[in-house]
Amino acid sequence: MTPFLEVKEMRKSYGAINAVDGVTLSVGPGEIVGVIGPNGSGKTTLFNSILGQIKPTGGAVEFCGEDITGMSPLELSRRGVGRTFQTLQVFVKLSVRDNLIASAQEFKGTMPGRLFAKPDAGCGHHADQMIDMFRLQHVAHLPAGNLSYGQQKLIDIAMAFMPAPRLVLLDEPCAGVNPSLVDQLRELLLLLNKSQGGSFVVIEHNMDFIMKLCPHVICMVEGKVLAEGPPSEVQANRQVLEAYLGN
Amino acid sequence: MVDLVQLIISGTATGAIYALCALGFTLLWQASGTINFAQGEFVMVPAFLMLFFINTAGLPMWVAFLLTCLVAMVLLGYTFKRAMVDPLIRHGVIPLVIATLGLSIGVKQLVKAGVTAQAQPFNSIFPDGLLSLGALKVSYMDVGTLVLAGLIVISLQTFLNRTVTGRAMQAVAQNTDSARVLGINVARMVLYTFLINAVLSVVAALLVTPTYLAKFDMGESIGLKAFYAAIIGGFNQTRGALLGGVLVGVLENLTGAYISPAYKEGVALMLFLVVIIFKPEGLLGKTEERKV
Amino acid sequence: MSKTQRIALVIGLVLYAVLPQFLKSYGVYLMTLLCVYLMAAFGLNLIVGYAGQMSIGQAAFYGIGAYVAAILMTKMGISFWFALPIAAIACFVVGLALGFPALRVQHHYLAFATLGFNVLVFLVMRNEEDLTGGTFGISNIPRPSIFGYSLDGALPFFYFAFVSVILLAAVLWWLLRSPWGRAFAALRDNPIRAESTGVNITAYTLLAFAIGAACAGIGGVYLAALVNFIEPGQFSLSVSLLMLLAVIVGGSGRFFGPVLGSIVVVLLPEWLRFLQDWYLAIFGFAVIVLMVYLPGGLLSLGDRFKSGGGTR
Amino acid sequence: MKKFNLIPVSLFGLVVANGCFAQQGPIPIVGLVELSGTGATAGTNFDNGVKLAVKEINAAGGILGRKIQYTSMDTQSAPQTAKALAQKAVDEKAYVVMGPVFSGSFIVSMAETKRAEIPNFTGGEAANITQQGNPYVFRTSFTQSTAMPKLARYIKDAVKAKTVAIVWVNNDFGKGGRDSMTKALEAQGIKVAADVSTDPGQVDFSAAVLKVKQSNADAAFVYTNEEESARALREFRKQGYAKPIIGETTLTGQKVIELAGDAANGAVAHVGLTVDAPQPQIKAFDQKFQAEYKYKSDHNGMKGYSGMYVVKAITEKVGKLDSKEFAKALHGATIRAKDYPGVLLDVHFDANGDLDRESFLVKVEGGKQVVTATLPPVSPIQ
Repeated sequence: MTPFLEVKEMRKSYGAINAVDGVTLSVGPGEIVGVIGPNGSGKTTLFNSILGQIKPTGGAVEFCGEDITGMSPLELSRRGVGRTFQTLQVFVKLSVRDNLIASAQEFKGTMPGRLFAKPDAGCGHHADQMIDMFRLQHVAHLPAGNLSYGQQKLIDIAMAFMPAPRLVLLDEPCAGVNPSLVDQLRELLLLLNKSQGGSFVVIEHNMDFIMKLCPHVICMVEGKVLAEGPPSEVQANRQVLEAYLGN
Repeated sequence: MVDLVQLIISGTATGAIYALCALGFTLLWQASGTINFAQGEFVMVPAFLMLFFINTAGLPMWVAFLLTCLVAMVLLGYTFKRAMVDPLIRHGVIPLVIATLGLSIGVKQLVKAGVTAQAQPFNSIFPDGLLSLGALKVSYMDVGTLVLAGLIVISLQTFLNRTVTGRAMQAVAQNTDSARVLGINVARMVLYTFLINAVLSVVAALLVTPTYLAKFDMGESIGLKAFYAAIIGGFNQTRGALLGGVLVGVLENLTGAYISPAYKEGVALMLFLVVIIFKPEGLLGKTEERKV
Repeated sequence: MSKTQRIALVIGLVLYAVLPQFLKSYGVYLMTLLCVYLMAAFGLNLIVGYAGQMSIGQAAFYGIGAYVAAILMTKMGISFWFALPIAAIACFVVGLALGFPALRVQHHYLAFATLGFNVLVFLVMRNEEDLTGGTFGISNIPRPSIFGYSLDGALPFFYFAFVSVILLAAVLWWLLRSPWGRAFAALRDNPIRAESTGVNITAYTLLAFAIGAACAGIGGVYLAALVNFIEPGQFSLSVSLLMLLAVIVGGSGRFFGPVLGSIVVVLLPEWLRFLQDWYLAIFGFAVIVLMVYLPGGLLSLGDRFKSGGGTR
Repeated sequence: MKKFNLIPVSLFGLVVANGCFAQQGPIPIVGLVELSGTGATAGTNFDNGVKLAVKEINAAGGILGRKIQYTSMDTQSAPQTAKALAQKAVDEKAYVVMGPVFSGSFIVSMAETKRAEIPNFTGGEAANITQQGNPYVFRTSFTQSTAMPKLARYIKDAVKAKTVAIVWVNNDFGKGGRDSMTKALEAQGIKVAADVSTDPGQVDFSAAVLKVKQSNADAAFVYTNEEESARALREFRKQGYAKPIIGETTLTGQKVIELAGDAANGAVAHVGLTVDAPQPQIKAFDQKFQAEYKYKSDHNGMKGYSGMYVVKAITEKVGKLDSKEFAKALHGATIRAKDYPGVLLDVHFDANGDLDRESFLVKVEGGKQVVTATLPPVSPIQ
């Protein structure tokens, strides 16, 4: 199987500190890969480096055989790479429905064409489906900024899936989400994985969530990959346990 | 050749005053993320305060100056910080910028309506006359301005680099969070910055008002020049403000004399625009990476 | 828009249309000036309130529009109806040309660039005497006629400007309800998120900026025709600053924010003339208080009492 | 966009029409004056002069038995504001409009008073104001094309300068003066060695003065507004300029002397009106003005004051309040100070609205204006 996303020897240093220190990983089509590791182990920096939000110091990223190193988030989104954010990143003054439409409309038609398109840019129906799926019907018309942290988190995730991306990088999707919703969220992600066929890379601290969602898990410590493999294996790894306990 | 040197010297003297204002401007920006659009009015107010102390209270110049420094520190330093910057900065830069614009208009009109709309004379602390250095003739006022502004800048730099408090202030300017971790009293250091800005403004007023005359709108020009100077030199660099100020002053003089007095401001303005577009961190500034 | 709001809008418009019938020419002049000012202020609201960019140079475009039209009409004898689109397009293109390099580097630098640009435009207007008339300005700018009907009189020109500003507002309303409007709002609310969801933030920011500039240009053309005379002082940096304050005080990012703000800046000083210079002094300090307690502007006062209702 | 708030249209507190010009009650006269902006000094003086005259006239029973009701409006030194306020003055059915003082504002605003056929007095000196065939404009001071030749003759005969550097302010006033002066100097065979333009409201004159020094001219002619004149004089002093500094009217004004301090000493100017003139009626004005406002009037105060008395004199000559008749009667009229001391000097108006009268050469000595010579009118007043 040819890898879908391939990250080679990714490095990002701030002065003498190597936040990401030579990480190599690959993700296949439709695969869900989990990334775990203690706080400050460089997971989010790795994401930001892959996604063009910050400039990596070294290394390369390939997506579908194309070198995408250092591409801007805009260019990546055009190639079908989406992401969610660790901290809340919704359009606070737009309604939930507009948030979802805004995440998809730019992939419909041309820019001048969209000026004359219907106000919902033809994404309204899809947005309503997504709202149903994430059970946000009762707040669909409220400004996203007025909602609870957990709800905004769900919107954030729904937004990432609106344009049916081929690859999604999820940064701590469960953080701050009501525990009762975590199972539901996992089911949703599995469903989306099946229906849209995209690949996921998930950063998460919730072990239970990762174990049940990801067939393949990577553990990062101090900017390096410490262990890799099926969740049960990684979990049993002595070094991983030490890294977590020592933290 | 003598003309050129003379133009450069008097331009540097004017630029030194711009630099004082620009210095305060960058200090505020570094320490608290404040872009102060009322910086020019911060020069105008002390000018009127000094006039009040001299003419109405009948005090000698130096007493008036010291008293004005004190009042400015309370009014333009402490009160400005507590009443405007502290409650606004959490909303982000834009509301604060808008508020300082409001402050600029408010203070200007207050002086115009409540004090006087007309220009008032203001005596120089330096004598009239020229200092001859061979063919070169430099006015005492320019020499005095350069010496005084230079002293202020050098002592400020010494304070920032050589004293514990100064270094703490620099640490706050570079990274507020790490400074806090290091146990520095961030709030206090930021307050010091505001107080220093107030004093710098008073000195600038002392030097600039004899030529500008004390008038409610005298700050418009100097505020704008300080703004150019800060951007040209580098918004996040103290040395940048100095370079920017002197550059703006000298360029103005040279343009006025050799190109056209009508475009006196033009060359400095073009430099300002070029810097914004091609070197936004300023001539001496460091690039800041975008935060996610 | 709810039903009561629609009714309120219609009543407001009708009142505004009827009121000049009872006013003398100075009153009509002020009400026309408000319409003209609003054209530029609506444009600025698009830039500041909807696309989230700071522009401190709207008066430069106001001036470019006025000067382009005045030069075309007085020196080349071109009709108002051709001068209007030419001035608007000129402002659009200049807006793109200024915004493109400024946005390429760092986004908040657009504010600084517009500030410098305003001063530069002012210098050119004042010093390029052959073209702009220097400090003498350009006088005897004609008012247009429509279908052979002259708009020279104070009332006909008022109705012309009134209808024009409503048309302009309608176009902007439509623009903001299109997917473009949503993209503008997205890049205002969160440019980083917007970029990762495929919004070309550079292109949209530039467009918002250039469209806003074109609105100011249109306003400038009307201003030239209204006053019959233009000179650089009408387009100085302080005019830009006051217009920015007007938009923010009214409520930036709210469609009718500039209306309220422009009334505060254009009409109220006239009404409160007895306050003289104190008016602007109070206004300046009121802006500070407003920023502390009501950063969303006067129109956001309503939100204090009720929640909900998605705004864009 | 779900929100909409009602525009408070009903709040517009604009003046609503209130009938025709009354033939009873006070006479409305409107002053359009520069109370702020670059013209604040000139406008405030002019306004105070008018107010003083109005107060005196009303105390003495008014004009034709009716009191004057004077309202001043601030043009902010901006032409478009002046134009709008001129409309307002027309709306208020002013009998006469006084001002603006600034030529640039006046040229724009006079179209409104012309349309309404209301006589309009200006303090402006720009030559082109009276060259446009407007039958309703009248001056309260010399036009530049009268003043500059007088001064050029002085520069040739008394200063004996072969070359002159001109520093002028780039507005209608300064440009007009510079053009008239250049022409007048040429006529006297004097060369313009440097032509230095400065901005209205300019604060820094170091480059301008350096340029004058570089030119090595025998004298400097400075033609700027009050505050700028003071800043220029200070800069001349600062840079140790030792040659004669000559001006027209503004350069030696009271405000300039006050602002420039010692730096004003030695400056020479031709002035149309000065409170230091030896005439008793001017001395009397000086005292009354100082008693009223606690400062010394400059020429603009005298312009406003004498202009108001011209209104009184001509209205009494016409015998009724009729704006059109007033304008007709003033063209070609001569008013003598012995009949109306308030006009200060015998004055004659020509068919364009330009005036002619005696003028003075003054020098600043020890912080005071000193009259060194009285120049006769261009053509003797009959």
